[in-house]
Amino acid sequence: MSDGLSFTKEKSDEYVKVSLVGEVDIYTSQDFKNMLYEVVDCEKMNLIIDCKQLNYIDSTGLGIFVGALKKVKQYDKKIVLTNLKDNIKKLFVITGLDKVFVIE
Amino acid sequence: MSDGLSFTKEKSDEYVKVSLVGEVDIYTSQDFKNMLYEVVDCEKMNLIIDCKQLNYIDSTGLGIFVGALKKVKQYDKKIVLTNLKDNIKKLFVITGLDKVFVIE
Amino acid sequence: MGDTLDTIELVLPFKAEYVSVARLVTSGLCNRMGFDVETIEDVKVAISEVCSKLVSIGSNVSQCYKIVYSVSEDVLKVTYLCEDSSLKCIFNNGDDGLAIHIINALMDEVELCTSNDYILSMSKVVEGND
Amino acid sequence: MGDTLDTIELVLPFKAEYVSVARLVTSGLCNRMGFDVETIEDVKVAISEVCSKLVSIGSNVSQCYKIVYSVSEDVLKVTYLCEDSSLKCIFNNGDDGLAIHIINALMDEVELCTSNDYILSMSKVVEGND
Ligand SMILES: Nc1ncnc2c1ncn2[C@@H]1O[C@H](COP(=O)(O)OP(=O)(O)O)[C@@H](O)[C@H]1O
Ligand SMILES: Nc1ncnc2c1ncn2[C@@H]1O[C@H](COP(=O)(O)OP(=O)(O)O)[C@@H](O)[C@H]1O
Repeated sequence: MSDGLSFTKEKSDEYVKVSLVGEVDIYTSQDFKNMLYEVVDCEKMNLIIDCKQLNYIDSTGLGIFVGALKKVKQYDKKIVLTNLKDNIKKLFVITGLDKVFVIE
Repeated sequence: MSDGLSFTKEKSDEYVKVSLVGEVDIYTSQDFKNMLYEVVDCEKMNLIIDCKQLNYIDSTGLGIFVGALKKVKQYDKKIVLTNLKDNIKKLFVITGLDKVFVIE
Repeated sequence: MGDTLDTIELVLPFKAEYVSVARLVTSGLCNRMGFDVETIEDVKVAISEVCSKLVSIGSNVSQCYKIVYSVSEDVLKVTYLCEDSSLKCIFNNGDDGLAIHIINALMDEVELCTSNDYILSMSKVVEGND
Repeated sequence: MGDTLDTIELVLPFKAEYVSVARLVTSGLCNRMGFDVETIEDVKVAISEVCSKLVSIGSNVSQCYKIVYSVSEDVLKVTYLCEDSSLKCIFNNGDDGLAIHIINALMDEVELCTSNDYILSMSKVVEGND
């Protein structure tokens, strides 16, 4: 059973890549928010979020992505989302957030 | 999500092999019983039941195995159960049915 | 599943850790009803949005809320109830733009701010079910 | 999950197709409570045995039965209830030998044929939970 959320961080010269495994929902959102905002504020780099193993997200999680985006923009950086599953990409399209993020 | 039950049948000169995929519970048990008893009664051969992809079984299913065993014994044949997952093997041990079936 | 309406009820505490249980029940029921995999994911999200909102509001009156799943041949209707009658228009268009948008887009019928004694209801039709 | 007791209720029709929903809820709760994978499978079987039996008996009085999951720090207690008070000693040692045997072996405490107003209850302790 997939449950909870874990993430790994990888750094290069040009970006930080965060890979998500599991579910971002209201239960896991506080941890996720803390982790993501810390990465953004500490690294001040372009951020790649790998969603290959992200199985579930809802508006709680999307709101955190938007919050992170506002932060990176303060540092003139961007967020790239990669490997989104179809059901998750659909949520970005529905909410118009596919035009706000770079989705690859 | 694993749900329901499907089965495939394979025949050689010496035995019929039935492979189970999914769950045997009260919902799927009637179909399972019909299928298994028909194989036993029509083929009158040794029966191998491959449980590699059997994820769940409870007493409803065990009772059907026992019923099938009684039938094959009428024809002087045997039932061999193969590739049982640990949680399923445990049920055979608990109920003492591991001594009634040949488990490989 | 016959023509008759089956009713499944799930009562959950106002706690974030149990929202995933609502998703599990939703998966199981949608699966049985023959929804395709993509639609099941959609319904899970919609139901989860409502649970998350309820959990984030909480209640001083009640420990828990109830989800009623009404299953018929080709429609899943989901109704939310709580003893706490102050839980009524739980979404507001400003802060909850994303959530409302998602729920409306993913479900076939959504009734927010009802005049009934439930909090809200929404339903989804099984497509291509001959 | 704190020291307080959380209560989750699931109401299911007396129909075989919904027994798997009880298993899903069980998985979700056991998972959250930190049971290991093997134990989760065991608890699913035990809970399913009771549901199957209830479904096979059915009721003339009530459409449904209720499963109450009481979650505390390290114990899951599961209680079955139904409006139909004739549902009492649902297992009998003859025909249901396998089922009773399995339930007793897999759960830590089992109360069959209670003098209380529920049908039965059983519980499982989370091991090695520091
Ligand atoms: N379509 C959109 N495009 C860009 N930003 C949006 C869109 N919809 C909502 N937002 C922003 O996303 C953030 C989170 O939205 P939402 O989840 O509705 O609010 P909250 O997290 O406050 O409950 C808010 O800052 C909101 O302004
Ligand atoms: N330990 C055992 N060894 C061999 N056979 C058993 C054992 N326990 C039960 N049985 C047999 O398995 C069959 C199914 O058992 P059970 O599920 O308890 O009954 P039923 O299917 O009639 O409800 C019965 O024929 C019973 O005699």
